[in-house]
Amino acid sequence: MVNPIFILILSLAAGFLLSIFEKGGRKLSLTVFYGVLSFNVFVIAEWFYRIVFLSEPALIINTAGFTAPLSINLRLGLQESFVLLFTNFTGLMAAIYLFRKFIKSHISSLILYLILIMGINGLVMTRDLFNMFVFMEIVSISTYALTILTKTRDSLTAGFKYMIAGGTASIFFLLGVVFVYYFTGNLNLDFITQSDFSHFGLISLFLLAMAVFIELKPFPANGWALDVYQSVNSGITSVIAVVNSAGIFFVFYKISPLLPVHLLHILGIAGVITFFFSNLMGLKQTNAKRLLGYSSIGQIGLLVASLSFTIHYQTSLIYLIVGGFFVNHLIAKAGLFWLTGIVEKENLKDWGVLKNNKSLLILFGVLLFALSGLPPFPGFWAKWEFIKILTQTKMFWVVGTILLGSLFEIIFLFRWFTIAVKGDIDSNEKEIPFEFSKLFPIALFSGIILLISVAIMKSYYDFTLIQLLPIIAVLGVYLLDFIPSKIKGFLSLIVVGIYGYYLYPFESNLQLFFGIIFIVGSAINIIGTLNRKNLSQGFYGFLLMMIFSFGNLIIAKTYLEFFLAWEFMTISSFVLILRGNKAQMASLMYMIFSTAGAYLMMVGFSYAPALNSNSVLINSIANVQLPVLSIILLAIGFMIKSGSFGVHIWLPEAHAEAESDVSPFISAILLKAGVFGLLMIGISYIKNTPSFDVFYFVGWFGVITALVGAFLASFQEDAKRLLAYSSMSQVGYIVASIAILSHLGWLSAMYLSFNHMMFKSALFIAIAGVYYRTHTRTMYEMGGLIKKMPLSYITVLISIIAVSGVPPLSGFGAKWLIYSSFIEKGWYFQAGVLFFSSGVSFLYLYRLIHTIFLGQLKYEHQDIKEAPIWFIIPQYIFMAGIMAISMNPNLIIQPLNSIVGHYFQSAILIDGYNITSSLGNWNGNLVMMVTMGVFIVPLLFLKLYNGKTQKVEQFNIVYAAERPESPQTTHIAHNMYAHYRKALGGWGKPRIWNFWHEATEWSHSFGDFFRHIYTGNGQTYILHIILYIVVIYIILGV
Amino acid sequence: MIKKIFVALAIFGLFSIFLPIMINFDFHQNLSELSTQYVKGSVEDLNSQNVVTSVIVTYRGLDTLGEVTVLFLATAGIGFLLKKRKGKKRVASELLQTSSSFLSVVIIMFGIFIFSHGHLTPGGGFQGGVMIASAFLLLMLSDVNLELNHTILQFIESLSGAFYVVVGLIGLVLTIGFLNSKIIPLGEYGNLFSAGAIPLIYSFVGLKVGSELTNILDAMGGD
Amino acid sequence: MIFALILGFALLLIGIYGMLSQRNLIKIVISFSIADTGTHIIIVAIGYLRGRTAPILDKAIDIANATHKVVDPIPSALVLTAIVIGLAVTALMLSFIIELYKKKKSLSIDDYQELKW
Amino acid sequence: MNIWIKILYAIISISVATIYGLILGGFVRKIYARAHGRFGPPIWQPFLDIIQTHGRRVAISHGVMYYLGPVFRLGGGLGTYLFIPVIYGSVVFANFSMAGDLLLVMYFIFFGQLGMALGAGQGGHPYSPLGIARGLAQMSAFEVPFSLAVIAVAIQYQSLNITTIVAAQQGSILNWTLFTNPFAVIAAMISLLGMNMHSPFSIVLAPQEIPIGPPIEMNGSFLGILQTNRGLFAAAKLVLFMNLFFGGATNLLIMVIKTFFIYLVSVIVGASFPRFRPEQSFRFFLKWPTIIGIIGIIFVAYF
Repeated sequence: MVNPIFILILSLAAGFLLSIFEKGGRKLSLTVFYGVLSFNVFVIAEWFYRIVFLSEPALIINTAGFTAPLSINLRLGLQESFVLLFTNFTGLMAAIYLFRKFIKSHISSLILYLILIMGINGLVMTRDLFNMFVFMEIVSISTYALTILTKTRDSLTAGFKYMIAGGTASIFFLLGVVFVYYFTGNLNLDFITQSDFSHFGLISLFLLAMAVFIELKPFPANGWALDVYQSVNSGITSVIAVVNSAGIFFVFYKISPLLPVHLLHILGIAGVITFFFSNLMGLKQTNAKRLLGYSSIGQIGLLVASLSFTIHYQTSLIYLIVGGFFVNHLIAKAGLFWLTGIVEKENLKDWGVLKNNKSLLILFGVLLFALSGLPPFPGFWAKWEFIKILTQTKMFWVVGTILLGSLFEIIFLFRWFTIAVKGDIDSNEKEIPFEFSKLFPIALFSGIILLISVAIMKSYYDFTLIQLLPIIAVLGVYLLDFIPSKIKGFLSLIVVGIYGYYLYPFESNLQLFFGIIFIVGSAINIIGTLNRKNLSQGFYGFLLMMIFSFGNLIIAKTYLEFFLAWEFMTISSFVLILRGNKAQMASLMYMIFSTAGAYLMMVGFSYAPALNSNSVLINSIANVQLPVLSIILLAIGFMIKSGSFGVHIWLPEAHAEAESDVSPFISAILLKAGVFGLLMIGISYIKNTPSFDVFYFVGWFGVITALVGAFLASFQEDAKRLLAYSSMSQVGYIVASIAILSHLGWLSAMYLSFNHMMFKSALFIAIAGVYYRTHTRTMYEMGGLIKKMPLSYITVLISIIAVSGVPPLSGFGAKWLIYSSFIEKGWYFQAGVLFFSSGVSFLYLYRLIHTIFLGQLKYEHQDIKEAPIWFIIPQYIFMAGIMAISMNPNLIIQPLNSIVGHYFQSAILIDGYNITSSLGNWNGNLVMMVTMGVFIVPLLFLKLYNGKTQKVEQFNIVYAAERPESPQTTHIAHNMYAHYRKALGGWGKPRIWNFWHEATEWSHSFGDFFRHIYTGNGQTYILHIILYIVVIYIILGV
Repeated sequence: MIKKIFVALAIFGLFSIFLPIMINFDFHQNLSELSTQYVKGSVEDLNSQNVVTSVIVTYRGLDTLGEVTVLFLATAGIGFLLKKRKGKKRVASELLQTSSSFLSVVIIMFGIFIFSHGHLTPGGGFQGGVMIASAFLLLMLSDVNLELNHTILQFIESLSGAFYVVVGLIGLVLTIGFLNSKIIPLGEYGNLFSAGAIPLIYSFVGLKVGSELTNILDAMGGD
Repeated sequence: MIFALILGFALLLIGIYGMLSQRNLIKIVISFSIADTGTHIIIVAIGYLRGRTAPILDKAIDIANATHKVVDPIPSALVLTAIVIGLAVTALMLSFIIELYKKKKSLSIDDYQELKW
Repeated sequence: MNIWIKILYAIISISVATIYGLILGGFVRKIYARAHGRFGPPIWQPFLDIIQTHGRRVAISHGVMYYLGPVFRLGGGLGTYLFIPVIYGSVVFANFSMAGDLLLVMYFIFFGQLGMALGAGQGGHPYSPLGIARGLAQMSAFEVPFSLAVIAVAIQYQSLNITTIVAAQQGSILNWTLFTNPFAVIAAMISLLGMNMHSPFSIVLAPQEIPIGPPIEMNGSFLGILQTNRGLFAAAKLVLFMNLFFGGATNLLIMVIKTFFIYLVSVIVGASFPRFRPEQSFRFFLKWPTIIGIIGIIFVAYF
């Protein structure tokens, strides 16, 4: 064990002597330099180990042979050692990152850097206020000097602005310190308590706090920081943004016990405001490093807020929240700043270069996901707990601001990410040079943050392996990525099988039903992906992640587990969608809407009362009375996921632009997650009804969604968009019938969910096959394919009959149940709307099958073959399913009847094949028989009587007394329902789309407006600082 | 115009923050018990006449070390920033040249006296250092293309700093605390060789400050 | 001695006013050091006790009840450090200005706002 | 009861309905002719047509779906008819109504239309999809008032079972839905105009625009089947309306009379109005009849 004061001593000595070592060559000085830095890390690491694992007491170091307060003393407790370990390590990494720079640059840069790190150590350890000032100045001055490590005019300007701003702040700090001495007669934090201050003495604390706070870059007094982040060498920027911020933040942490609560709260709110505005302004930013700067400032604001709002809670929670934000932000930010240094692209638009560099792209992804506070990264847990505290203390404004801010952050971060993955690059773009010294730190940090995440999950929440499974899936498959994708496909099929088998015992009733939809449905759909030729790297990892999170959704025991699975589901599906060729915009929209929904759910869950049993959520939630607010928020969250009207605009994009063998997962299965969620609320709803009937409105939204979806589908030219809108419409039915909250209603909801899973998967896979052969999704470019791909045609035929609800196929069961339930419930007009939409659904269904398979065959499709076998197999598995439940509806009605029976007493009577409701009856089997009969009779007649039929081609027709000139002109397909659109008139306009578009525009222009306060003039920045202090003082006064 | 108004507001705001302090301010009647201990301790423990010095060099030695470091950083930074370039300059007057040449020697002597007697008289390392630097400034002004020997300056600077740390270290090795000035016998009260390591430390500080400031002036004088 | 305090605050305000209103970089730095000096004067003023002498215990004062004779040594100690630090910062600022001037041949702060928004 | 007897009864009632439907069709053509001041074809003309079409030596087929189209169509007609109890209390004419309720019938109507649309689609003639597009669109429009009316009936009789509905209307003429809930009936009758596709709603088969639209490519016995179905299907729809709104029928005679007058309504309208443009027709159905239908629901549900 080495006395940590040696960190100061050695660094200083080395610093003083480096210029002499330099005489012995740069090698020597570099050795000393890195030696000392690593020595620091080593010393602190040991102490951290001792304190955490051997639980040794905090170490107090007195100087000058006197005890405090006579002399200055240093403290190395848990917090100090943690922060120092982090800062020293980051410092070392940044130094390694800067290795090539340090080889060439002036020796002074080494000295400055060394002493900068030394200063941070002192700053964190010292307990003496004035000594703190000295160390702060050491840090500042060395930073000022280092800003020009790469000397450009910009960095000089930024450095100067930084200096005058910092100087101003330090004046106030000095004033604060001496007045603290004046009022308390002491300078040592251990000997000063809040009670020592007269009311009038608080002014000293105010000055002190403000000086530190200004160093933490609050909005709007932070222009200087942005310029520094933008212009300074990335290595140094990372040090400023991470190491310095950490140090200063710790100073704030040290003095925070002295600060009166109301001041602390005001600073907390200021932090929240900073978070919000910096993210808002980030929206408009195009310069990568400046963008990171905005985000950095915002995150620090959030950090301050989290500290000042949670300071009175138990320490473990504070460690999780504040520590979580701290680690998450700083690690991610350091890594990203380093990346900007490697990529060397100022403008975000040029970041497409990352496409060619998988490893960098992956690192970028990890850090970016971490930064945006998604699970499993520490920021997620911190945010979850923090929001929980804020919600339970009813600070809804703060919650709203924070979440809106993080939504903005998500927007610009993921816009950036999608550019990096999908953005276009000019061909003569040169490869990014590989520099180990630069790549190593980033890789290490990405690894570390993953480790920390897992550590939190294991130790704080003691999650089992099953919750970790999604992450393991991604990492595991990433290691196996060299295997050809077919094998990977088979393997994942097996894995899913095992997983399903493992899950089975945990499931009962409702869970089991959704287990079948999620797991079995996915398994069958995986067969469709076996058609992939290339390696398709990363695909199966995220596919498995998604499937596992479906499963975890079902068996979740707590709100958190549910939400975690939900977020994993979002992430994985986002990545899967992003894999599509033109999916940049689509996936971004998907991410934004999903995140918004997720945040609403987060608040909803945190506001919900605690569960008092440890059975699965879907059972235990029945015993809690959800407050109306959380019901509303949760409902909206789930409806966003299920593409409800008003928030549906992401749905067609995402479902259509995803790779054609991914769409079935997204559209046929993923949507059911929202359904599951709504059912979950419903279960609590029926047991203890809230004061305000939320589900009545949910019901209306459902039916309107059904209608709008059907209409939109009818007006599409793109087959997959058509199917996507059809899904929207179908899920609208489901949502509406859940909202009925009756036995029949839920029966129909589940029946339809199951059906929809089957026919929509089949349809999407069939279209995938067609697309695979014709390379187009635009329907009017096809036609007459029935003879080329008969099997796909049959699938589509059966499926659309099932969708439309025409007897005898299973679809009619759904219709029958739905209408019966609506009329029984007394929702007559809703039922009317549903009749309308089911009428409209014929339009798009006919359009789908006719324009692709019937009508005229195009020349270019003269010689295409049937879809590949891997597409055919799953289709026919689903067909078999549909036929089975059409023949014998009891196969599904009976089990569903008993499942729903747990929540309502049964409203139907089943005897034999006959199902009787309070209104009417339906005998699926008899219907099937009769239909067979009435179909076969004319057929036989035709066969027998009309033997001499003469086969002719499609083209053999007479058209306006002429032969038509070409298939293109003879195939009536394009804009098929123009007259209907005309009839709808004003109702046909894309109002919702325009609304969201306007919203985007507005938020961007707001951001643009606010960021104009950063005039770039250093003087104005000082003015901001002064005014800021004044304003806070005034707020404090009143 | 808008800006002027805001500036006025800012200043007025600050004024209104400071006003209550100025109004309600009253001087303490007697020393805070901390400084009382210092005054006592300076005599009893450290045997140094100048309480301020003992506070600076011993009790709050860490500050002083930091302070030296700050100055050192400034030098490093400026050296990092400004590469010395020789330019054509005006020639100093005859009077200045002759006078400075012997004046500077006297000044340097005085500077040395100042920092070596920091524990007895007002003044100390910094003051002394500054004086030495001023002497060199005089030389530079008088003889424009004066070439200071940077190697020597650097050695003085680095070594004096290093020795300062070492002196502090001895205390640590003797396990009586870092920067403890009792590593040397305290000597007889009021003598030059009293107050333990204080004069020693102050001499290092003086040398360091002197050389650093000289460096800074030299670098800035470059053009 | 209250005047010292007032003077200190006055200098501080003047300095800050200068930093906010002067266009010339060098003048801004000068204003900064004025403000700094103001702070130092305030510190010294705080340490002052009525009718007492500097805390140098030579023959002039008897060691016995020195504590009733001398002013507070701590602020004096602090101010010394503060002064040096201020000096260092000012020096660095000036050298930045020199470099800026080399790059753009201008001393007006308005000419250095390429970085914005 | 023995399934064979059931089938026997079914055959009987189907043939009755078909014959009646065809005669009705011939009669209507007569009326039209007279309205236009022509002499017009004989009443039994439809039978002649069917015989003639079946008599054709060659029948051209464009492919499997084309071949199945008419089969679907007739199947749809048969099924729709078979799921309706034609005559209240009669065993012979009870058909297979026990298989399901009103909803089943409503949705089975689509069976034939969808199949026909597909068949016509494979015909490859541009007029077919044009006609079908119009047909589907119009169908989706007139389904709205009709379904509203049906909902009103369901509310009124608390049942979707046709037999129950008819039973509820027995006794006095005033028990008919026509008098107990006129709004619903009006709405339904207007949508019947759409279903029967007489002008002003004859946009699907509009001879001058898209010569008879969907079945344009149909020939020979395919056409024959379609014509047969036209008779049967018309009868089925009329019987359904009679059951829902006009108190059903206790014997064949009443059935004939009632359905005849129901049909007469659309014939008269058809003879006296010019044809709508498609979008006019859709808009019409989504406007007035719908409003009336809503009133009908409010009328029964909340008064």
